[in-house]
Amino acid sequence: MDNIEAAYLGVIRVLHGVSLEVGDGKIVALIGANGGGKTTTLKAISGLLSTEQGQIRSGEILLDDKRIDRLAPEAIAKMGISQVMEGRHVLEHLTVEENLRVGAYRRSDRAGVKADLEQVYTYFPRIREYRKRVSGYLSGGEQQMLVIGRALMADPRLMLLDEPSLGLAPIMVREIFDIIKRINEERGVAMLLVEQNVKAALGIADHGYVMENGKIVLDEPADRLRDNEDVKEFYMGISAGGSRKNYRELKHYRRRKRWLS
Amino acid sequence: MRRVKSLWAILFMIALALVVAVSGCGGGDATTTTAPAPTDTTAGSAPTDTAAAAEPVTLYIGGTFALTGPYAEDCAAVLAGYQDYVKWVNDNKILAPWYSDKTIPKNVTFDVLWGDDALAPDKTLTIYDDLKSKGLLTERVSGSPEGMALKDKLMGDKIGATSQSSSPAYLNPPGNIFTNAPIYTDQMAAIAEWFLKGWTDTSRKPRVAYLTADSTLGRNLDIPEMQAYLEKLGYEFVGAQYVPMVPTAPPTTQLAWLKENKVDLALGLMINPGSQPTIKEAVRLGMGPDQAYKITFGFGYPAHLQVFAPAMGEQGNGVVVAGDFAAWESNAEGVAFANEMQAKYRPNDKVTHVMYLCGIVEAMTQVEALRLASTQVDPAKLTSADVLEKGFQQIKDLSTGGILVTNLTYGPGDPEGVDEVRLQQVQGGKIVELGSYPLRGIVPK
Amino acid sequence: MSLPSGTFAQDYAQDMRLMRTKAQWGSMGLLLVFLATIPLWASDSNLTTATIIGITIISVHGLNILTGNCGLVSMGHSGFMMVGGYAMAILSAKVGLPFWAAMPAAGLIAGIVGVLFGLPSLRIKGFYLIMATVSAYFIIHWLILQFRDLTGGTDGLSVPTATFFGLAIKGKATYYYLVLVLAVLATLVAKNILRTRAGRAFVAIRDNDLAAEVMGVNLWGYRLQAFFIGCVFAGVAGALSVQYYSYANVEQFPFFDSVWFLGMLIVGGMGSTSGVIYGVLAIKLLQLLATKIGPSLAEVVNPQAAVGLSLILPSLAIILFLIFAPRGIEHIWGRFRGYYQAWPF
Amino acid sequence: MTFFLQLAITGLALGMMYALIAIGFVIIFKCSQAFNIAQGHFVMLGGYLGYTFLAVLHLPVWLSIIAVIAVAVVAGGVIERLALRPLVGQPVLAVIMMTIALAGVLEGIAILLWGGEYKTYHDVLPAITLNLGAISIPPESLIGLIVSTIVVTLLMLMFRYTKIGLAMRATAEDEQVTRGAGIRATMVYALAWIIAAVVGVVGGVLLGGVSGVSIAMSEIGLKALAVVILGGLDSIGGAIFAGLMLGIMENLAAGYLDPLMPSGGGLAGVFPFIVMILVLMIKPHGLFGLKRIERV
Repeated sequence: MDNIEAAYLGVIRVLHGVSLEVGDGKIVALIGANGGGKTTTLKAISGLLSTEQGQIRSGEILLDDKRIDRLAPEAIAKMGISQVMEGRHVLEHLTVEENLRVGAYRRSDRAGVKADLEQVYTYFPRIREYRKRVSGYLSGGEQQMLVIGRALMADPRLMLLDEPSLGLAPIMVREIFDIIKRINEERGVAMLLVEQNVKAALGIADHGYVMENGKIVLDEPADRLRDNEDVKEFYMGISAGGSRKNYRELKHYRRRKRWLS
Repeated sequence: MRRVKSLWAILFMIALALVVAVSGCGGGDATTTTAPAPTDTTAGSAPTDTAAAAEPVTLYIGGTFALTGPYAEDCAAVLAGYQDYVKWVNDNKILAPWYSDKTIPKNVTFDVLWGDDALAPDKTLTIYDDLKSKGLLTERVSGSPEGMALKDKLMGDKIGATSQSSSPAYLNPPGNIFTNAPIYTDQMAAIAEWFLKGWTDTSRKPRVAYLTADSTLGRNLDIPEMQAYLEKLGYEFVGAQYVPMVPTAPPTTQLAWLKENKVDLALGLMINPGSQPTIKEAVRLGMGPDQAYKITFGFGYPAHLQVFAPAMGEQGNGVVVAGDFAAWESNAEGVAFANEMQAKYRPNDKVTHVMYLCGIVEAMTQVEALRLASTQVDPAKLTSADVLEKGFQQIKDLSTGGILVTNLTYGPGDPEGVDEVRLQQVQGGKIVELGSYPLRGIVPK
Repeated sequence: MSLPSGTFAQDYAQDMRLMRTKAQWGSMGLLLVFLATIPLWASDSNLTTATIIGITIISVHGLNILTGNCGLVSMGHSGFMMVGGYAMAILSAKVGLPFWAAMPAAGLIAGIVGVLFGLPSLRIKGFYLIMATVSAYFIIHWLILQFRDLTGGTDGLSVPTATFFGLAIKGKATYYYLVLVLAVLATLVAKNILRTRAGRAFVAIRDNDLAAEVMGVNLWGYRLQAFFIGCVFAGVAGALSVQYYSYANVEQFPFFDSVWFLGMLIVGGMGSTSGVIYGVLAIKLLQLLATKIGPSLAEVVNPQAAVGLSLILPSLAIILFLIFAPRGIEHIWGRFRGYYQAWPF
Repeated sequence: MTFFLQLAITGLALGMMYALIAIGFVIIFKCSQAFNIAQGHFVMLGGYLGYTFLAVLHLPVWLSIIAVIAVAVVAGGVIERLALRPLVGQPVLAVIMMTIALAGVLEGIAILLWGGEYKTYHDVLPAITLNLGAISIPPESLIGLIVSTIVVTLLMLMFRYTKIGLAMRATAEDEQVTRGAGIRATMVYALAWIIAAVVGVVGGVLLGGVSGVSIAMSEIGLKALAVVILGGLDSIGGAIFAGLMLGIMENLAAGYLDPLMPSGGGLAGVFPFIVMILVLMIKPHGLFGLKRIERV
C-alpha cells in the first residue's frame, strides 16, 4: 500500500499519504488514536470505502504487484482479502452456521468448505454448540469469534481485523488474540490488525505502524515499538520510570512526530 | 447557508417558463393578442374585417373527453363519432342524410377541438379555457363531476354544452348542459316499472336495493325523491351498496349483501368496467334471473350494453339496461348512417362501441346549434351566446334518424332533449328491446 | 452566499437581511412588475396556468417546511389541501362566512387536521410516517364522501363567488392578482419562518432528531408545529383552488398530486424556499408541455398520449434529477451563480 | 352464518392477493432497504401483459405465463440497473421518490401502449368454482389462492435452502459484510427487483382475470403497502399474515359496517388505511417488524 490519500464525499480528507506493507504470513498491527484513519485504511484496502461515499484520491494498493485500489469490494474479497469489521457485524437473524456459510460464499470447493467449517469449530468450540441458533443471541465475545470465523471461511490470504477486542472482557480479549495468533501460525494467513489495545496487539504482531491524523508517524518492528517510550506513554498508559507525563515530553513527542512525517 | 437567493434565478426561471409555454402553444392557431373575452373569437386565420360572406370560416365543435380512466372506451368512441361526422358534414354540406333542407353555408367548414381531461374536474376547467381561447363556441362534458365543475362557468360565459352524462344536477337550476339521454332517475324509474309488470308474487312487495358505482355517476340516484318514487310504485326499499367504478377486486361482499337481504331487483348506474366483473361474480354466486337465487340487475347507463353483451355472452343474460341509443343491429336510418360513415372513413378499424352513435348525436346537436345561429348572425362573427340562445335553445324536433328514441327538443330552461326511456335487455348474448317508457320527472326542476 | 463580491455583513442583523444590494432590490422590483403585468398580455389559458402555479407554490411552501426543513416526509399533502378546500366551501356556501374570514379559517382547520394526523410523528418516521400520511389522505377523502349532508359527497359543492369588502373577486385577472399577492406573501412567510427559532429547530430535527432533542429542542412540539404550519399553507392553497373553480370536489385533489409536490421539492431542491418556486415551475410546465404536444402525438400513438406524457415527462425529470442532480435546480443554480459572485475575480 | 363465511372466504382470497403483492415489496426492502412504491404498478403491468398475451395474441395459458414472467424479469432487471443502482448510498427519500417516479413512468407507458381503456380477458383461466354448501368460491380467487401459496412456498424454500437465498438474506442484514465476503450486492439487488416484478405481474395476471385490466389496478399496491406496514417491513411471514387478516377484515367491515355508515360505505377501500394508522400509533414498527435500535 503506497502513498494512499483517501477522502469521504470528495471533501473530508482522512488519509494523507499512508504507506504500509504486510508481508506474507505476518501479523502487522496498526495502532493510533481514535479518528486517526485506521478504520479508513482498512476500508480502503478492502474496497468498502466506496460503499460509504468515500474514495481513494491517489496512490495505489497492491496485492502481489496487482493493483486493487480500483476494484469493487466483491472482487477484492475474491482475491483473498477478508475483513472483520469493527463492532462485530454478525448477521443477526441468520443462524451461526449460515453466517459462516456467507463467509464461504464465493468458494466452490465443497470439501474445502466443509473442512474449514470444522476447523472454525475447532478454533471456537463455543460457537459449535450454537450452530443452529440465531446469531443475534450470542454474547459479545461469541459474536466476535463468529465474525472471525466467518472471515476465515473465505480462506483468505490476508485478514483485516478491525478492533477485535472492542467492548470485550479482558479474559475474552486474551482468548481472541490467542486464536488470532494460532490462525496466523497454523494457516499462514497474513493479518493487518487495527487495535486500541496496543499491548495485546503488539504482543502478537511482527511489525507495527503508528498512525496519527491520517499519517503514519512510526514504522518499526513490533518488539521495538513495544519498547518505544512514546508508544508506551501515549498508547499503553505507562510512562518511562513511572513518572507522570509532563508538558516537555509531550512537546518532544509532537516535535518528533512532525519530523517523522 | 440559507439566505435569500439572487432573484435573477427566479427571473431566469420565469423566462424559461415563458419559452416553454410559448413554444408549446406555438404552431397552433390560437392567437393570444386580443383581450380574452369570450366574444372575440373570430377563429382560424380570419382577417380583421370580414367584408364578403364568401370568406372561408372554420367553426369548431368538440370539448373535453375523458380518454383516460373508467370512461375511456366510451369517450374514445364518442370522439370517433365526432370526427367522422365532421368529415361527413364537410363533404356533404348538410346536417344528415335525412335533412336535405338543413344545409351548411358553402364557406363554413367544421373542425373538432378536444382535450383529454382524464376525468379530473380541474383539468376539465383548464382545457375548457384553452379550447375557448382557440375558438370553440360550444362545449362538451365527459362526466358528472366535470359537468358540475363546469356548470357555473358555462352559465357565466353563456356557452351551451352537450353531455354524455345525464346527471339530475343538470336540471336544477336549469342550466345549459344539453343532454340526449334521459336523466338517470328516469332511467331507473323505467326499469322499476318494467320489473313490476313481471312481478307475480302477490304475497309480498318486491324488494329493491341500489347496487351502483361508487362515484358521482353512481350516487346520482341516491336522492330521497327516487326512493319515494320506488316506494310509491309498491317496492320495499332495502338499502344501497356501492361498487368502485373500476373494481380492483370482485364485488363479492356487495353481492353477498344483496343475497343476505333478499333483494329482488338491484338498480344502479354502472359503466362497463364496473358491470362486467360485477355480473360475472353474481353469476358465480348463483345470482341472476335464471340462477338459483332470483334477482334482476338493472343498470342505467346507456353506453355500455354494446360492449357488455358480446363480452359477457350468456353470462350477461337478463341484465336490463335503460338506455337511449339504438342497437347496432337496429335498422334505424341513423344507425345505417353511422355504418355508412364508418365504411367510408375507417374501413379497417370499425368502432363497435355504441357511444360512437352518441358521438354522432352530440356532434350533430352542436353543428345544428351553430347552423341555426349562423342563419341569423354572420358565421365569422358568431359568439358563444349566439350559439346558446339562437342555436341550442332553438333546436326543435331534431331527428337523429332513430338513434335516439325520440327527437330532440330544447329550450331555455329545458336542457333535457328526449322524452322517453328505451329499455334493452341482454338475452343469449344479444340485445333485445323491451319497449319505451315515459319520463317521470322525479328530479324537481 | 448570494452576494456580489465586495459586500460584507458587518453584524448579524445585516447578515440575516433578505435584501442586501441595490441589484437585488432592482431585480425583485422588475420581477414583480413582470408578474403584475401578466394578465395584460397573456392568454386566458396561460393566465389559468399562472394562477394554478401560484396556488401550487403556496401549497408546496408548506410541504417544504414540513419535509424539506423538518424532514417529515408527507405524502398526504393534497389531502390537507382537500381539507382546506372543503372548509372554504362549507364555510362560504353553508355558513355564509365572507371570503376574508373563510380563507384564514380554512387554513386554520387544515392546520388542526394536520396536527391530528401529525400526532403519530413523534413515534414514527421515515417510510412509516409516509404511509401514515398516505392513510391520512385516504381517510380524509373517505370522511368527506361520508358526510354528504355537509360536503355534498361525490357531487361536490358549489362555492359562491368571493367578495372582498364589497369587491367581487371575479374574472381571471382579478383572481390571478389575488393568488399572486398570496403567493408572494407565502414565499416571504416561508422564508421568514426559517429564520425564526422554530425554523432553526426544524432543521436541527431534520438533520438529527436525537441530537436535537438532547440539545433541548422540544421534538414533539416542533414536529407538531411543523405539521401545523405546513398544513396551513396546504389549507390556504386548497381554499384558493376551490374558490378559483368555484366548486369543491374530492377529485380536484387527487392522491398523485401529493406525489408531484414531493417531486417538485426534489427537482427544485429540498429545503430551499426559492427551490420550491423552481420545482413547481419545472414540473407544472412539463405537464403543460405534455398537454400541448399530446394532441399532435394523439394522431400517431393514441388519443391518451397527452395523459401518458403528462405522467412520463415529469416522472422522467424527477428520475434524472435524482440520478444526476439530487440536490435540485436550486443547487445547480447556486453553483452557476458562484461565478457571478466571485466576479471580478 | 353463510353471509359471514362467504365474506371471510372472499376476504381470504383477496388477502392472499395482498400478501403476494406485499411480498414483492418486502423482498426489495429486505435486500436493499429500498421502499418500492411502484409495486402496485407491476401488478398493473401484469394485467396488461396478461391481456396482451392471452386476449390479443391468443397464446396458450402456459406460454403466456412464461412470456409475462420473461417480460417481468427484463423489466425488473432494467429498472434496478438504470434507476435504482445509481442511487446506492442516497437518502431514503430519494429512493422512495425514484420508485414513485417509476410508477409514473410505468403508468404513462401503459397509457401510451394500451390506452386508458378497460380490458378483459376472462374465461381464459379454467373455471372451477368450488361450492361449499351455500358458499361459493370463485375460480379466480381459488386459482389466486393456489398460485399465491405456491409462489410464497417457493420463495420461502429458496430463501431457506439455496445459496442465492442465503446471499439475499445476508445482504438484507448487512451489505458491507456481505460485499466483504465476496457476494455481489448488485446481483442481489437486481435479483430482488426481478423477483418482486415477477411476483407483481403474476398477481396482476390473476387479478386481471377476475376484475379486468385498467390503469386503476395499481391502486391495490397502495393497499398492499398497508399490509406491509402492518406485517412489518421485512417479514415475509408478517406480510402473509397481515395480508390475510386485512383481506378478511376489510370484507367483514364492508359487509357489516358499510350499511351503518352515514353515506353508504366505501369502507372496503379505506379500511386498510384506518387499521394501518391505528397500528402505527400503538406499534410504530408494525406487528412483526424488526425493531432496529437507532444509534445516536
